[in-house]
Amino acid sequence: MTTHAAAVGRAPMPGMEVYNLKLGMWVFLLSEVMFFTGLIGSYIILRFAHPEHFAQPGVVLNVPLTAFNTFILICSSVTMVKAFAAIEQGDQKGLKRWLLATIALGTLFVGVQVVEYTVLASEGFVPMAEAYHAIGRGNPHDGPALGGPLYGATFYTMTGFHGTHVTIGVLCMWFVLWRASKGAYTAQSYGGVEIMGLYWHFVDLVWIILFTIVYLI
Amino acid sequence: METEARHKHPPYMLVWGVLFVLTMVEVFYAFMDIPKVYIAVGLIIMAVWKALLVALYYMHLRFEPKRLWVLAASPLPLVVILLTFVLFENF
Amino acid sequence: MNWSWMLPESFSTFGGEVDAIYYVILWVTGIVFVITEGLLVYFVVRYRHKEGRKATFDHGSTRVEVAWTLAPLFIVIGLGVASKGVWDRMKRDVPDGALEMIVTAQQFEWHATYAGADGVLGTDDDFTLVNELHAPEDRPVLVYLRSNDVLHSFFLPEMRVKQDAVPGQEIRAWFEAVQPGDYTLGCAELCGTGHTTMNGTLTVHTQADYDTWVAGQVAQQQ
Amino acid sequence: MSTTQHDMVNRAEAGGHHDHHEPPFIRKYIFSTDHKTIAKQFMFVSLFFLVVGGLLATLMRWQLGFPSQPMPGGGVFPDAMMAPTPGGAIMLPEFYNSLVTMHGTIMIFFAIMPLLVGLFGNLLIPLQIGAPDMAFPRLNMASFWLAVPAGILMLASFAVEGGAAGAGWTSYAPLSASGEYTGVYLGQQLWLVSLAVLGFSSLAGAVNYISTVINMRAPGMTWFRIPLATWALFITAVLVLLAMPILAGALIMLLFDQTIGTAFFLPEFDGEPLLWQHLFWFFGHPEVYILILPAMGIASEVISNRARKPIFGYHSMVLAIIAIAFLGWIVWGHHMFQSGMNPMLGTSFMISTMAIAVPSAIKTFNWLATLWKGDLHLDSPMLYAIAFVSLFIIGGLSGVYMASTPVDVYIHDTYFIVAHIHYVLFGGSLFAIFAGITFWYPKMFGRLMNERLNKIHFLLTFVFYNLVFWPMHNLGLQGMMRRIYDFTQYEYLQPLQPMNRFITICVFILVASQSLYAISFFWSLFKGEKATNNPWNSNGLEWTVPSPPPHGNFAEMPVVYRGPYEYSSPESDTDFLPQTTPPRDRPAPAPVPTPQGA
Repeated sequence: MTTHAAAVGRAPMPGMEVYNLKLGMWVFLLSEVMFFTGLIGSYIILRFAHPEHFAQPGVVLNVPLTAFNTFILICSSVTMVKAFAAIEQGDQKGLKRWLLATIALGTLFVGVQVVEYTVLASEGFVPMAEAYHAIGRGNPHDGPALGGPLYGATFYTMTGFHGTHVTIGVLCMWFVLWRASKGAYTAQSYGGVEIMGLYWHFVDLVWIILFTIVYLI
Repeated sequence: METEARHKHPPYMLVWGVLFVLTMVEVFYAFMDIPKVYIAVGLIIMAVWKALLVALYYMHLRFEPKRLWVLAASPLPLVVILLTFVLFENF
Repeated sequence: MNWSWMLPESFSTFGGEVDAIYYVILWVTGIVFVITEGLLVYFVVRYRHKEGRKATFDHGSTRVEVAWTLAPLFIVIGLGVASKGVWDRMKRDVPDGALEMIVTAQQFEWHATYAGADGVLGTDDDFTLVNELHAPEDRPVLVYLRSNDVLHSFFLPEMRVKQDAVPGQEIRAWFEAVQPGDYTLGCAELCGTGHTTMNGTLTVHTQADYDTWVAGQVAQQQ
Repeated sequence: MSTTQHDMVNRAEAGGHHDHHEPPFIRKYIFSTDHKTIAKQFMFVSLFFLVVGGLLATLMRWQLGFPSQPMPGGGVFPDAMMAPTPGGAIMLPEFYNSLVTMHGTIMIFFAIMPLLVGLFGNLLIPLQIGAPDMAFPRLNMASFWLAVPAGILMLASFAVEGGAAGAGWTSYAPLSASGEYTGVYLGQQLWLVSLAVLGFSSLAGAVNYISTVINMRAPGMTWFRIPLATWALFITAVLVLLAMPILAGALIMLLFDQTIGTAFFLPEFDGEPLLWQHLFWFFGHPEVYILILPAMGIASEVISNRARKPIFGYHSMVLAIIAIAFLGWIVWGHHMFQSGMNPMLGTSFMISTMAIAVPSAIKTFNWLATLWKGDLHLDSPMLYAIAFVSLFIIGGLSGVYMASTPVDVYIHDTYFIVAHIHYVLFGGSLFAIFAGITFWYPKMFGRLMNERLNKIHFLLTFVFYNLVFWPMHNLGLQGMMRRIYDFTQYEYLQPLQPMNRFITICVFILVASQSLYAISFFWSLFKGEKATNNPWNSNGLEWTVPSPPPHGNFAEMPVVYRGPYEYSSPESDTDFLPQTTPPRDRPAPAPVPTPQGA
């Protein structure tokens, strides 16, 4: 085949040295970048136009809890690369173990987020403009409202879409685990694990940005 | 499919450590008593740094062919364009 | 039927400049239009298939490409520079000493609030009219444009003024009429079911007439 | 693993699911993963929507030509659309606004875009680059089957209480953000959901096209040997990929405003109406190029072939496509000159907008130069393609007026804009679509279209098209606003009545004459002249395979030796030189079977 390509008188292959699945996942992730750019851009417009709608960091939102959650997601990225490294060596057991760990951490992340949402909602921090009355963390319920409805709307939209991505990731990970349990991946063929990893790390990457913008600034 | 570098095992745990430390630094830095601008700029630099670490090591971008770099970087100018124009709107 | 490519007459100070740019563009695009479409028709007739005709084997020429990249580039740069000055005059540099009024748009009416006899907005002698805009001649009029519900667009065709009214914002628009008379006020942005009925008149008075009119309105209000 | 083996693996993955025995009917025609079948599915569905959109336009034109007069046959519409009066049914303004909105939405998202991207993207990309199928055939199928429910939702919105969305195809907030302002609640929400679903469909398509072009090219098919149609479709896919998510985000935020009560765009709670416009046009301007770039590619293909002459300046054509695509991202503000946006931004957007005239001019001059000293075969695809060029010139030139900010103050939101967009989208894109369908019809169905019917259709369409849209420039210059239910409400617009009536009558003829193309299309399916593999003596890879091509396309992996437009080359005895012809001094290597054929 190489001789054949040489006969054409040009470099051997026009394509990238990347297999289809991986290329497709990267291309898809580019569109995800734009999706979150749209959300972050909206946040910036709204925040600069109405700074009074946004409370100081840590007043309404629970930063320590979310920092802990960020830590969980970073750990889940490590377990994911461990799963990938395992199958690269043909280690089936390691693959399944690390995948399961990633699923557990991902689920924990979503669980913490649900708890966070519930507490915030009980403190009057909701996306609905008319019902918005955030009193801040641990303040008495008759306190003055902190920030404004744009805060609630942007917060829930941005973190909510990220949470949805994590949830979808966990579901896909169950599928990968099921395939792994049937021995679908080998040291030579592990495309499914690799693109799962790409998606998962991307979701982690988005969280790193969102955590900074939404919670800390 | 493989390049030599990846077989040498990328420093996964080291990256994890850096990410962890940076997150801690971010959280403390955010509550320091300095002008908001410094906080924002510092935090964004750290966030981008962390994001780059994830992309380069966990997503293996460091070990991929150059063309994939180009592909992966292609939306970034658009991100910059949208955000700059959007910022302009407010000044 | 009016097939004219002329703009209707304009009656504001910057109207003439806008029209001038329009006519420059009309000439430039007109010439390009005639040349390109003419060539197209000529080629189609001249080189249509006949027995024995063989096309020239020609991949193009860099020199020609560069030429017809640069030519339009210079033209559009010229148009851009010409447009920028007028644009800044229309939208950015509001002249001093303008007569101020507030125009509030809502479905499907224009509410114009005038300063009254003291010439200051926000005082007791302010008065508001619906779908009636009055302005003196030869004096800049600065409109603070507001909206109570959705987007509307404040359109004075004869003054070459168009500015969207955005709820939650106050946008400044200005013009200076050069001739007394009745002109059209319309809404150019789809604003709902009654969009089409959202029109009124702009009456331009001489300064003396305007003062009399304001005095009459103030008297009527009290 | 060597890179060449890699390519074989990629091709095997794409073609691997193909089996040798005949698939059952439902797999072959309904849930097919074959890119050619999906292309045809997209074609039939979007031609249906093209008809729907055209009929909506006819209704709209009735109201404009004969304002508030009873419409013949209007009685069949429900009372919520047409008010019954003793003299007959008269159109209501609510319904008129829905027509404006739905005509725009359906034409842009459900007719032109799927025709260009869904039909030609699917049909041409694998065939022109020498691939057995798309990189992800099942994702491709999903792309089509997401578009169908999106279309059904969009049509269903006519039937719900309150009628279909009535805030224009741009759905400017806050008019679109709360039903209080329009009386349209569910209709607007369906509009949002439908477009969001369609966005996923387009995204799936875009991922596929990009991966396919990058990874699945035949040996020898270098970037600068790719036919311009595929180049344009590739760049278009990049635009879809990066623009659609922005729209999706905006749609979802608007949907939240409508349903759960957030206030992103509602000023009563300090939301920002201009935010919607920024997001919409950051998507919307690339979208405009999504609608024209493939048309340019198709026109280049047809013109070069029918002129029997290499396309003039192939490289600059490719670079112009890329330049237009990039500039498309930094000009969105020119839709917002009068929106209350910072006037400083207005100036910078004006400059970037003017800059787009340059690559567009390059393309036009190159098409003209391709015709120069050619051997023009003026059959119907060529006529459509030439019409494309001539009308695109008009649409491009009228764009210069809007780019100039001071002039735009006057013509913004008038019929001048309506004329401009139709010169680009109807005169431009749709004529190119006619050219493309006619040109590749033999490849799709194995028969040629009826030449005589097509020529009559071309003539009628070209004449009445211009009679409809040319005078709209003049209407706009007289100050007639767009999206206006009854312009006679304005005294100064009343003299425009005769011209509006003239336009309306021409629209009726224009719409009616489209039936000729439909007749030609369906007649030729059964009675058309049988086509050979290469009825147009074309150079592209798609013409080396049978018409229609079999499952898997290429029995042997094609090898490419030259660019796609070597017409009338002295190297050849005939006036064409297929891309697969090896250079004279080098014999062809032994054929390599494709993996799935092995």
